[in-house]
Amino acid sequence: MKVSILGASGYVGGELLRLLLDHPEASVAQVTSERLAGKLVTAAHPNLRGRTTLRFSRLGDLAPCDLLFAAMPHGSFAKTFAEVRAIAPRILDMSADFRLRAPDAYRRWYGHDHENPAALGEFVYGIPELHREAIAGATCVTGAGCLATTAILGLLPLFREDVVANREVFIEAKVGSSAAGNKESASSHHPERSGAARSFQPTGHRHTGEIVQELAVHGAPTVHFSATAIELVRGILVTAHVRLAEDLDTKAIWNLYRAAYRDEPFIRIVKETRGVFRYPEPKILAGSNYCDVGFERDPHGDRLVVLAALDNLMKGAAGNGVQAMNVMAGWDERTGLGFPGLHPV
Amino acid sequence: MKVSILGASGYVGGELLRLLLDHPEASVAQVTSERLAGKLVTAAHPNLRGRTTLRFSRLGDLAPCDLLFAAMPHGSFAKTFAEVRAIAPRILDMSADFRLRAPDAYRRWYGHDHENPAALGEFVYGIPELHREAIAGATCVTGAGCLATTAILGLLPLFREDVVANREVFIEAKVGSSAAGNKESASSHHPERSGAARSFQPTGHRHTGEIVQELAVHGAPTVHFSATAIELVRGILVTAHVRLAEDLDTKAIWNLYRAAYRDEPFIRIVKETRGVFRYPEPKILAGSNYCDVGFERDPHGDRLVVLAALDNLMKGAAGNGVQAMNVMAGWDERTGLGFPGLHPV
Amino acid sequence: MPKCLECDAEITLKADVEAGEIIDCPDCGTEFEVRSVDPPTLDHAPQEEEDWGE
Repeated sequence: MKVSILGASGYVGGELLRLLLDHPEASVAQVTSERLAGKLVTAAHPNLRGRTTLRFSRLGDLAPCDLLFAAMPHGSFAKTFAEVRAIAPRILDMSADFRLRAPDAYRRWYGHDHENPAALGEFVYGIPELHREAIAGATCVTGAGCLATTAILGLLPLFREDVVANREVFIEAKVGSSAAGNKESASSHHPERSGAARSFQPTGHRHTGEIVQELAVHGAPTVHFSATAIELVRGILVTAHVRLAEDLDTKAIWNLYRAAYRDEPFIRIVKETRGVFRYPEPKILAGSNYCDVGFERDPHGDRLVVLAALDNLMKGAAGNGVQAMNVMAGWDERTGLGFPGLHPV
Repeated sequence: MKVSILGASGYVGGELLRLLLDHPEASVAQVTSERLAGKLVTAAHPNLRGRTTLRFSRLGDLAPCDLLFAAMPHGSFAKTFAEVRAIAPRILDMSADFRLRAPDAYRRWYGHDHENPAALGEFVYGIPELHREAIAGATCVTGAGCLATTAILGLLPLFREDVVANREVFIEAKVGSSAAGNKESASSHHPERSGAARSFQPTGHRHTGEIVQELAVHGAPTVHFSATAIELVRGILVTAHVRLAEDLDTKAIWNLYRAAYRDEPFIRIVKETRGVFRYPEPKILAGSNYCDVGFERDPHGDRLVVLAALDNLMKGAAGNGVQAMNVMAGWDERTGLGFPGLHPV
Repeated sequence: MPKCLECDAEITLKADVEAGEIIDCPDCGTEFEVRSVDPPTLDHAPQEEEDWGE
């Protein structure tokens, strides 16, 4: 299957390229970057040295292919969607442009009207653990926000069983620097960013809209979200608090999560009573497509703390994109996504 | 091919297990740990959760297999070698016990006589870039020290061409914390180790013996070695200074390194004029089997600075071990060693 | 098949398991002592408190 990447000089584009170069079924046709057109891709992705002699093309040079990934800056793909639509029968957009189905939700969380509201309904929200069947038949799929993906996968079983009091959840997400992309800024300058524990968005984080949309299984949830930058390049850890609507003990919650995730190749339930890594932790997931989910029941009341971790560039972006591609093409979902992560790392 | 690991609870044993579990030709028979016997291997190697239900065996339970890796603490394998010798026709020792061929060199660098000097000659020094043919026919192969490997691979072309004045080199190695193994100590306690730039061995580092042994292509070299612990878990960067015996300019040195390493699958010459990662750097090599080599010619004199980087647990240990196994078994050397490393990371 | 006392996972006992043996749960790693083999019953194994907190 011939695959091209529109906007491949960024971190997500580079991670897609790394995965596709070693994917047994896919062959990389073109990868575009207006800024780096003509340059070797290794200029932006040094880890791929010796693996490819591919050079960046321009958007205008894109030839038809079987599947087109779009990893453009937020806001750009919506403008170019109509233009590139004909290039490939299947499109997988990694940007935030088509994640929210409702135009008014988009206005609320992105502060302006959507460029192309008509096309909003064309895209399937591309997390296979949520919408596997719809993705299989879709021609347009959108990736999800990395923080949203982590929170959603951690909380989904509880909202599916409707056991959350008032459908209300308080979520605190810790995230690494690569989630902000490869454009440097004053706050990403090493002496300022190193060792950070920085509350960059205590309220109003855009990914909240996706969490509300995807957890509305039995009715709209109330989602309180905050995000903190921590000393990591890759990785997200979500710590979510809910109050249980029913008196479920630890065993009942284990069985609820087992029932939901037993057959999922990329979700592991991690809650152990010994060892250093007892709960989900992003450090050992770097480069893998896993989302580890865990929890702890507060014995003094009805509170359940849900924990979830992933690599924001993998299950939070490119890895999930390749997983969705595998679903769309009918291949084993694990194809090309076998790297288990490193320890120690 | 049935492969077992003797001493698999450590970082090198865990990395071997990770590679072997996904190796298309090898199947893992038993992995031993006296301390964790009976426990799931994921208790020591959490990154392998969901990938294996293997449990640690005891040394005494080791059944015959085709190839036995030994990843025991330094000093232990020499004692058990005779006992395990019959278990497998091929043995690959990752410890330091059989790296130095000369008993007196061992005494000099390890401060005591070797346990089993007679067996010293049986082991081939297992870096394929140095001794590919000998490894192919060997039954006993020893891995190399991670710092030694980095320095040797960086400097080898110069010593093969005998262009180093007085065969003298000054080497400064920066290394991550995982090279000291998984046993905690006062100096590995996070508040003490984090952010370190710690001269832990300005002189007398044991790996010097191996560097002297392997660079003695045209006569014994004079090796001045120092090691500094830096803020990394995985990774080594060697910075070596030599004075050139001949007036070689940058192009001549490029061609000298190309001639030496053009066909090597795991060595990349990295010396670029643009981009963030212009010289070899360990960060983007974590998990990969690459050793990146570079240099810079001092325009004001006859000094050449040689740079080399690798992942101490991969090309510096387990990855090199699997590469040597591939050579011994006659498989493509890259088998099971395809991970390119991550960026950003 | 006995169930883990912590997480309710099914614990498969080896055919030659004996009373007094220490086994661990594959899902949550908790250690148990086999109190009896037939019927198979488990007790929490004595656990030295690991120093793990921050």
